[in-house]
This record gives sequence, C-alpha cells and structure tokens, in this order.
Amino acid sequence: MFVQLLYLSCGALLMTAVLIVWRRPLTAIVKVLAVQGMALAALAGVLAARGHDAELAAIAAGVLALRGVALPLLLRRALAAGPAATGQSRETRPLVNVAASLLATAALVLLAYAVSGPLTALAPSPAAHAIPVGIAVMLTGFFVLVTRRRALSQLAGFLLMDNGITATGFLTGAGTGLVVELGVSLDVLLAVLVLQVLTSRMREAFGDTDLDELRELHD
Amino acid sequence: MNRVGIAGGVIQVLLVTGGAPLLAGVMRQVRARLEGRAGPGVGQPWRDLRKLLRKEPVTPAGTSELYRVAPLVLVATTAVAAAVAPFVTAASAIGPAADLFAVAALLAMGTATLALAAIDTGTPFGGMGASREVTIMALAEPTLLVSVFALSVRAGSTGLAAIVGATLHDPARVLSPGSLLAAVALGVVTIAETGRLPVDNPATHLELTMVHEAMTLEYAGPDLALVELASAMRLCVFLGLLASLFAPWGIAVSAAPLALAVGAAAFAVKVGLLGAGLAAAEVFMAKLRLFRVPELLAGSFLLALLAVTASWFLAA
Amino acid sequence: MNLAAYGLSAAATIALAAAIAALVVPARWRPAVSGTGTALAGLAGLVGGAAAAGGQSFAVALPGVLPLSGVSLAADPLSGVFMAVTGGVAVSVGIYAIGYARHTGTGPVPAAVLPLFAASMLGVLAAASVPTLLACWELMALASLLLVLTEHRRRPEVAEAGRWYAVMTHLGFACILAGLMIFAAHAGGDSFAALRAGAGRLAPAAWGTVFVLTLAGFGSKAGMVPLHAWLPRAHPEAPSHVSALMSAAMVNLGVYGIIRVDFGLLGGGGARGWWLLVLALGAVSAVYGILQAAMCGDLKRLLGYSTSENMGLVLIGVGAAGLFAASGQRLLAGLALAAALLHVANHAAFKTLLFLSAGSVLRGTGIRDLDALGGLRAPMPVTTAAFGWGALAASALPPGTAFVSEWLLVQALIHGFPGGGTAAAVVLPTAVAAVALTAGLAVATFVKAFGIGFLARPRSDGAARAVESPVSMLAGMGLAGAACAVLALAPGLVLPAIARAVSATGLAGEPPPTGGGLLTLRLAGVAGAVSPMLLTIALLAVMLAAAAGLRAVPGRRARRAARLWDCGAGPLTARMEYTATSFAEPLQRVFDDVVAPETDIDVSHHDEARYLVAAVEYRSRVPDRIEHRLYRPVLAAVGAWGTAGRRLAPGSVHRYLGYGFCAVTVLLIVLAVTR
Amino acid sequence: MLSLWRAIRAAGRIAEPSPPRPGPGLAAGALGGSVQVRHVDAGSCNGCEVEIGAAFGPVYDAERYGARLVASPRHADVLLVTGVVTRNMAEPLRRTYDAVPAPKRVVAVGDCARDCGVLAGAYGVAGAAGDIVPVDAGVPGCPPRPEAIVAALRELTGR
Repeated sequence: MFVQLLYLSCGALLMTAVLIVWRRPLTAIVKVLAVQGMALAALAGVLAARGHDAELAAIAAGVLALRGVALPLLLRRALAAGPAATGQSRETRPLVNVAASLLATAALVLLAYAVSGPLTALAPSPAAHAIPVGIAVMLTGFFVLVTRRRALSQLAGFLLMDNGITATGFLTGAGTGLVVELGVSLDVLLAVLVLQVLTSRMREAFGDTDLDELRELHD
Repeated sequence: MNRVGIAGGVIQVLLVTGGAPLLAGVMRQVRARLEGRAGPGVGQPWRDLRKLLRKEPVTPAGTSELYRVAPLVLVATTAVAAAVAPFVTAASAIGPAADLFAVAALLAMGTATLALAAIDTGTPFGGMGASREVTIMALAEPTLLVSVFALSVRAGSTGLAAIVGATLHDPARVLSPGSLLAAVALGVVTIAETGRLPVDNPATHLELTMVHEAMTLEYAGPDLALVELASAMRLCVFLGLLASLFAPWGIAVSAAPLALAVGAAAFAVKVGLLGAGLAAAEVFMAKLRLFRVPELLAGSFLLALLAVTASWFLAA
Repeated sequence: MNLAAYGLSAAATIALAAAIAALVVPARWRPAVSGTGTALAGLAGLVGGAAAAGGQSFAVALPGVLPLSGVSLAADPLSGVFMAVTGGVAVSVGIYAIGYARHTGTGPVPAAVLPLFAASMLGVLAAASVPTLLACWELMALASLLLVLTEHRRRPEVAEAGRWYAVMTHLGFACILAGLMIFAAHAGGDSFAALRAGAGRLAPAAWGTVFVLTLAGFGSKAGMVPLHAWLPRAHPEAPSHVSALMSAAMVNLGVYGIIRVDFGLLGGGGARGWWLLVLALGAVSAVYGILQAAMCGDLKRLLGYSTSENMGLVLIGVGAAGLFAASGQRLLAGLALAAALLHVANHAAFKTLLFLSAGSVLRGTGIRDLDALGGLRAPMPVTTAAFGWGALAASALPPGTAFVSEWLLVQALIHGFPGGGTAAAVVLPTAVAAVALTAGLAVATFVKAFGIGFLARPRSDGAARAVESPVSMLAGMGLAGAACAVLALAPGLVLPAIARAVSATGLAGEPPPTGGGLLTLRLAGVAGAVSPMLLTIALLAVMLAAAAGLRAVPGRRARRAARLWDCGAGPLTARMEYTATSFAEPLQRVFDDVVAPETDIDVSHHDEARYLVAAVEYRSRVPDRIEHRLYRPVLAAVGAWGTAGRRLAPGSVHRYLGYGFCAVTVLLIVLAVTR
Repeated sequence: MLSLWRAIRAAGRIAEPSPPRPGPGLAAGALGGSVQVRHVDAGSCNGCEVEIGAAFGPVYDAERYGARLVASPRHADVLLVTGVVTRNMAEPLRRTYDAVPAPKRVVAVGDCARDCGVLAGAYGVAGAAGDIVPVDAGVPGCPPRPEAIVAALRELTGR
C-alpha cells in the first residue's frame, strides 16, 4: 500500500516533468509546477508516515506550503505582471523544438535509469528503486533550463531541477535536513522575487523578456 | 476456441456493429447540449445509415475495383478486431489467433486500404487526405506498440486475454504508475487514430483542414454508409480497448447467459461513458495545426516509454 | 553423397554449362538459354538447400582444386535455409529473365554471368573453409559487378553506380579477408571446424578485432547503415532481374556471414557490448533506410532503401539473439534468431516480387520516376496486382508476409525484457520503438509506391502508353507471389527448418522456438500466439457477409457511373493529382532535422518592375545525408592523397629503381633487427 | 477552461422550442428522417447565406430535425440553391446536381433563386434555379427568415 502510494507520487513527478517540457503556455507550466510541488509533498508525506518520522512530516508540510502553494502563486503574479501583460504568455520558439526536446527527455530518462543502478544497489528498498525518477526529473529540469528562451520558463526548469534533487534526497533516505530544505526553497523564493522585479523593469525598458535580446545590453 | 469464445465473439461483433452508431449519436448529442442546441437525438446516425443504404451507389470515372472493395475491407478489419478483442468475454472467438499487435495491425490495414482508395480517385483532396492520414498513423505506431509493451510487461504476454486476466486477478495493478502512464499514452493514440479533436475535426466542411473526411469525399450511398459505420466501429473498438485494458471489470469469464449479459451491459456502459467524456472534452479544444500533431505524438511516445521503464523499475 | 550434395553439384554443373552455352549460341537463343540455366541451377540449389535444411548435412574436401589449400564444402541446416532462399529467388528470376532480356537485348557476357552469379552465391553458402569462402565471395562480387554494368553503354550513370559498387564491395572484401585471416592465425587452422575449435583461444582484443572487421565486411554487403551507400545506387541502375537477385539473395549472404562467423564460429560469447552494437546498427539501418525510402521518388531506389531497412530488422533480431545468448537466455536467443531467419526468407520473397514487377513497369513504360507514373492498373493489371501483393507483404500488415516475422521479432524483444537487467530495460523498449516506427513508415512508403505509382491516372505519356509484359515475366512474378502467400499464411511450413538452422548455430535454445502446427504460430516457453490463416479467413468471411448484407437491403438502387466530383469547375487534369513528392511532404517536414532536404527557390522578376514576378522556380531533393556527411570528406581526403602521391612518380627510371632498392634494404634491416 | 465551463452553464439551452411538426412532406418516405444538405451559392448577395447560417445555428438548430450540412454533393440528398444563377455558375450547378446520388431534392432559397427576384433580366443572369435544374420546393423571402428555411427542411426530413 505504502509502496503503491510512493510509486504513484513518483509517477506524478515524472508526468508533471514531461508536461512542463510539453506545454507551451506559461500559465499552464505554472499550474503544472504547483501539481508537482504537491506530488513532492505527497512523496515526503508517504515516507514520513511510513517511517513515523516527525521531522520528515514537517518537511513535507513545508514543501507543500512553499512549492505547492507559495511559489506558484508568486510565479503567477510575476506572469500577470510581466509576460502575460505584454502578450508573451507562451514559450514561442525554444532553442530545441518541442518534439525534439520530448525525445531528448526520453533519452535523458533512459540515461537516468542506466546510471542510477549503483545508487539503487546501495540499499535496495522500494524507495531506492524510485531513485531514477528523481534523477530523471533533475536532468529534465536541467534540459529545460538550457533550451528555453523565456526567463520564466527557465525558472520553471530551475524549479524542476530543484524538485528532482529534493526527491532524490528523500528517496535515498538520506533526507535533506530541514535547514537545507528551507534554505534551498528560500533562495528559490528570492530568485522568483528578483525575477519579478527584473521582468517588470525590463518590460518597462524593452517590453519583452526574451533572454536573447538581453545580449544587446552588452553594448 | 471454445463455447465462451464463440458466443462472446459473436456478441461482441453484433454489439460493436449495432452500438457504434449509437455511440456516435451519444457523442454528437453531448456536444449539441454543451453548445446549447437540442441535438438530433441518439438514433440519428442509424437514420443516416438507413437512408444511405437505400441511396444509389456511385462509381466515379476512372476508379478501380480497389475503390469499390475498400469499404468492405475497412468494415471487415474493424469487425475482426472487435471479434478478437476482450470486450464482453476474455476468451477470444478465433482461438489464439490474434494478440494486441494483430489488432493494431488489422486497424492499420483498414486505414491503409482507405488511403489507397482515396488515391485511386485521383482527386487532389483524396491524395491530401491519404497522405495526412498515413503520416499520422506512421507516427502513432511507436506509441501504440510501446504502450502495448508496457501493458504486456505486467502480464508477461501480449495476449489480450492474458493482460485482462492479470488485471482482473490483481486490480491494484491499475493504479501503478506504469499502467497510468500507458493509459494516457493509449488515450492520445486513440484520439490520433480515430481522427478526433485536436488531431482532426470530424465535423469540418473545409477540405483544406480535413484528414479523414477528405478521403471519403467521393463515396456515396451504401459505400459511404460502410465507411461511416466502419469509422464509428473503429472509435468504438479503441474506446473498448481502453476500457477493457484499464477497467476490465464485468468481463464474462464463463459462458453463462447471465455472465455474458452482464459483460455486454458493462461494456456498453463503459464505452458510453468514455465516449461522452471524450465528446465533452472536445468542446474545450481547438484543432491543432497539422505540424503540431507530431509534438502531441512525441509526447505520448515519451509517456509510453516512461510507462515501460516505470513498470520495470517501479514494479509495485 | 546425399540429396543436398547432389543438388549443389547439379547446380554448379548446370550453371557452368549454361554459361558456356550462352557464350556460343546465337543471340536469338541467348536469353532463353541463360534464363533457363539460371532457373534450373536455382531449382537444384533449392532442392539441395531444402534437403540440407531438412537435416541431411554433408562435408567434402577437394584438395588440389584450389592451390595452397583445397576447396572444402559443407552444408548444414543454417546454410541450407539460405541456399533454399537463394535458389528460390534464382528460379523466379531466371524464368523472368527470359522475357526481360529478350526485350532489352543482352550481350553474351551478362547472359553467361547470370547463372554463374547464382552458382557463386550457392558456393559462398557451401564454403566450409576460409579460402573457399573468400574465393566464392570474390567470384560473386565480380559476377554481380559485371551484371550491374550491363547497361553502361546506354546510360552513363550506370558506370558511376558500378564504380561505387566496385569500391565498396572490395573494401568489404578486404575487411572480411583481414578479419578471417586474423581469426585463422589465432585459431591455428582455416577450416570452419578448426576456427570453431580455436575460437576459445582468442584474446578479447583479437576477438573484438575479428568481430568488428567481419561485421563491417559482411554488414556492408547487407546494406547496413552507414556502409549502405552502394546499395541505393547499384540496385536502380542494374537490370531489374539482377536487382532482384542482388537485393533478395545477395544481401542475405551478408547476414549469413554475420550469423555464421560471429555467431557460430566466434561462439557468440564475448562482451554483450558487441551485440548491442549490432542491434543499434540494425535499428539505425531500419529507421534510416525506411525514412529515405519514404522520401524517395524513384521506384527502384525506393526498393533499394527498403532492402537496407529490412536487413536492419534482421540485424536487430541477430543482435538481440546475441544479447540474450550472452546473458544466458538461450530460449529467447533462439526465438530472436528464428525471427531474423524468417524475415530473411520473407524479405527475399516479397523483394523479388517487388523488383520484378518494378522491372515490368520499367519495360512497359520506360519510367522509374513515381511522379511520372500512375494509372497502370488498366494497361498492366497483372503487374499492378503483383506489386500490390508485394507492397502488402512489405508493409507488415496482415495478411502480409512481413507481419509474421516482425511479430516474432517484437515478441522476442518483449519477452527478453524482464530477465535482462538494466541494459535490457533501456535497450529493448527503444528497439521495439524502432521496429514500430519502421513498420509505420513502411506502410506509408508502400501506400505511396503502390497508390501513386499504379493507381489514379497516368501523369506522363510513357505511363499512358504502358503495355503488359510477356508471359514468362509474369510467370516469374507469379512464382514469387505464390512464395509470399505460402510464407504469409502457413509459416508453420518453414519454421521447423528454421528451428533446425537456429540450433545448428549451436547457441540458441535446444527446443524448437516455435510450434503450433501450420495454422497457429505458438511460441514455446513464452506465451504468445497468432494465426495469420485464421485472421485471413475471418476477414474474407466478414467481407462476404457485408457484401451479402448490402445486396439484401430492401429497395437498394443500381450502381451508377458518374464523372469525378471536380467542385463544379472544369475537369480534373493529371497535373492536379498528388505526386510521390507531395505525398511524402508531411513526413519530410516532420523529419526535417533528420533528412535535411535541400530546397532552393528562384524568383525571377520582370525587367520593367521588380515588383512583378515573372516566374518562381522551386527545386527540392532529399540527399542521402549520411553519404554527404561521411563519404564526401573521405573521398576528398583520398583524392588529396592521390594528388600528393603523384609527386613520387616523376617518371625517372632511376627514382623507381631507387624505391625498390630502399624497400629491399629496409626490409633486410628490419629482419636483422627483429631476429 | 473553467471560464468556458461557466459560460456553458450560464447559457444553458439556447435552442427555441420547436414549432409543431408539419404534415407528411416531399421526401419523408425516401429519406426517412435524415437529410444531408449541400448548399450551392449560384450568385447570391450572401443575405440568404447569413439566414442559412442562422437556421443551423444554436437558436433555430435545424440539426435537431435530422438535417446536416455536408462537404460533398456525393454525401448530400438535398441542394440548397441561393441567388440567381449567373452564367458562370449555371454549368457548375448542373454538375453539382449530377453529382448528387438519387433520390435527390432541390430547394430554391430566397426570391432570387425562385424567380430571379429584383435581378430578373439583368446582365449575366442565366435564370432562376428552376431554369437550370428541377426544383422541388422554394422558400420565399428576400432574404427568407430562418424559421421558413427550417420549415422547408422539416418538410424534407418529415420530423
């Protein structure tokens, strides 16, 4: 039962990662990020309930509050203030076209499965078997971070990566300490706020947040 | 090849043939209601078919026998697929004659035949529809087979009966990530292969946006009736496969008349619900540009691949 | 001497006799003599091969026939299967050649070489020692080269294709030679028995070298990407019956070599990585080949690429078999190998049929370009039916032949999944996806080839003036078509022989991997069954029932002929039809990044105002990208070396003598040092 | 998504209650409650097109009586002809009529199609629809009201 719930939340993590690569509208990406935060919280919660681990439960609550609710809300506001207002509410032309990046994601997932054998072998437990999921989400996030143009979808990639790392931490059983968790989440928070300010300023300046056009700021 | 199989197979073919137009009627009715219209009623597709059967068949100049036989082939492939698939009973009618791959290949066979017939007319629209339909089918094939792969990993066989039996034996399996991902992937394939929104708009009148419709522009009378019946049956078969593979409850395991009746009723209810849901979802969708369709299929392929790997690494 | 031996010796004698006869008889009789000889030789080979596949094996050593080491021949079920396939192809090709050559006219040399080509292929299969194998291989290569060059006087592009073919095939020969020599040197003996015995003594490094060299050599003959470049060039330019013989029989020998040497003699062991390489190359060949075929507008070039695709599928099977054998799953290894062998037989049957009917189209219309064909069903009904049946067989749809073998292949891949560990869990799904994409694209390709090429209305005068071919050609196609039907509906007939061949490699599962009688194909050990025959019967039954139902409708009306619906405007002309290019356009867009099509648009303006467009010219072609990216640089480098080397030869005799002197002295010094 | 759903909920059923069914009509027997319609604009001012569009729209919802617009005359039982038949459209109209499989009916929608209306005798006019193809029924009006078009269609479907 526990195992099934655990794996279901892992499946949700994977699914949401795929959707972030797949969908173009930034609002949809933000929604998916919220769902992924909840899935991550569920993962932590299941592990906590299984190990009767109070600290982990607290972390789960924190994850839910931060990644499931707070960050998405902030992102939505950044979106409403920034791109959406100027009508760039879609990831129009990523560096790698969407179909190709989906196939690349497939390759990344296979890679994750291939490399995480040793990690799983360390402590073969149901949770350890799901480690590849965490790594796959992380790699996917990295890929999104690299190949997207819009500042906000790049932030989405960063969050994806972060979720992947956290999930891997939970699954290895090492567990990211409460402090670490809070720290990471907080600097993500900071990043979002900075982005929000930046986008609004940039919109006033250029009316666009296409990062390629920032190159012109050199000279 | 046993009594259950024979009885079930016959019932399934009759059920799909008779029920498919009703399914289409239900879907149109749901759509009409959501658009604030009254709708022609569930029986309308049957009225259309009855009328078409009485109209005069037309042979356009310069078409060959293939053009006349194609509707028959289309209906035959779909009907045989309906006979071997585990809809009412898990025991297939023609013994171990076909598994999930055979079903997929049969449906592809129907598509290819209709495409050839469309090319045979020599009209530009026919060629256009054929080219698009075949392209979409070719791109949907990997998703289809890989998600079949994912399902068969759980059952240890690609036999339909085996897969359904395994799920019946251990219902919790349906809630494993592998099976859920496979379900989504197969859902996308169903939409692509049966020409529903957002891949193709079954109600369009613009030739330039057509995929399936463009291939049938020359058919009239009984030929057209067969083509439309076949495409309705095709949708019914795909939805039925989804239903039986992921919610196989109610499928008869014995030849008792009661069990078969229950199986038939369960099948009708499941497919009806799926169809209504699909029609309702279509109201919220717009058609994709033809060259966005590959993105959709690539995504579904990724999901299918995830399903396979998940069913291996996350074997609950 | 048993039936197999008799068959082979008969084949050799008939071929020689026919070759000599074809040289001496008057030109009027030449086609008949050469064709009949080929057919009879093929028949003998078929009988002998069937006997060998049936379990009669033999081995003879004829010392003194060849200098240094004599000729040693043998036949076991494995070579028997391939012999039967080769013979069968030769039979229908020979019969077809009678009419075809009479149409095109044939010189004495090609007529004499045709039967020798068939015999040399049988010789390769019967070879039981390295020298014999190499000798027959070279003979086969030369024979096929001569046949490719048949029409080089009429068409210059033939000469270029021949050049490509000559270079590639001899590079391949060099690889095989080097590989087998290294193998023999380490194993201490050049007979296959000695090689098999000595395979254990090979160091991993040597093992790998031999594996890679032989894989490259045999793979290039099998049209394996990236060594396929000769195939889509040579096949279209050769006369069609020669294309059929090459594409349906000769490429199989590449697969035979890989199975025989790398599987049987090298003992298949070694690291799984090597077999992963084979599987990956197979997958790439399959997808790339069918992709190029789908874009291709030249009927015979399309078939050539499709050969590359099918050999890719076979290599996927071989690679999977090696993978399973290396990880101890003998039963599945047997299954995968059986799938590969069955696909070899199926491909031979339908590719013969397709190439022969393509040749019949070429004869009737003089056109290979699909864009200019069309509307052939009325003037050439039999050819159209033949090509249609072949296209159905090639596109892996029931009741086609390829469906059965690809079904077996996928079954093997799927059932290897659970036991294979992480590597299998990553590789096998990808392989299944590759097979699936190949199957889907194959459907698109052959719908295009058959629909655009044969149906609709003629798009050129040549197509409009098409005439049906003579009886002998149709008979050749008929035989191939019948073979397709048998293989498609009753694969149970050939599976026992294939099972014997599989166990003859000494690797795969001892129990026959498949069973279930003629009708049903039931896998032993793993659950899975399919029955093409029953499916076909059911299809026909439902079609008849539906037709009867239509007749029974009360108040039905008579069928009326009407003009095409042209939207009320003027009549539709042939220029409005979809062509092969426009049919493939969506796929070309989807795979834009893979195939990298070249398109250029010239817009010419009026002299008065450059706002008025006089004409827009659009050109688009799909080049073989691998050829561009891989071969052109190599060729350029070779050219540069050649020009550089010219400086060594200024034409002074003293310089040349000096080269010789330096060489000798250096050699002596080296000997002195190493001593 | 949600907003659309709310809109659907708010709108509810737009179609007006159907008037009483007409008596047995032209083709009720032959067509049996199902009429596929192909519309031919033979030279109209597009007033009738607007009304036809309204007739098949949610308010009048001709589809509830079994009538449906189709893309090809091969699929059609009924031709809706609008406008005077111009010279360039006379032959296409004939071809369209030939392309429809029997049994077939032709309905002239609007005064122009019935008797050339105000354009009678104008340059480039080949005549009314009835001069080119056999017309079975006409819908008067310039343009006719959607109710009239729906009533004519109901006579054909017999529902």
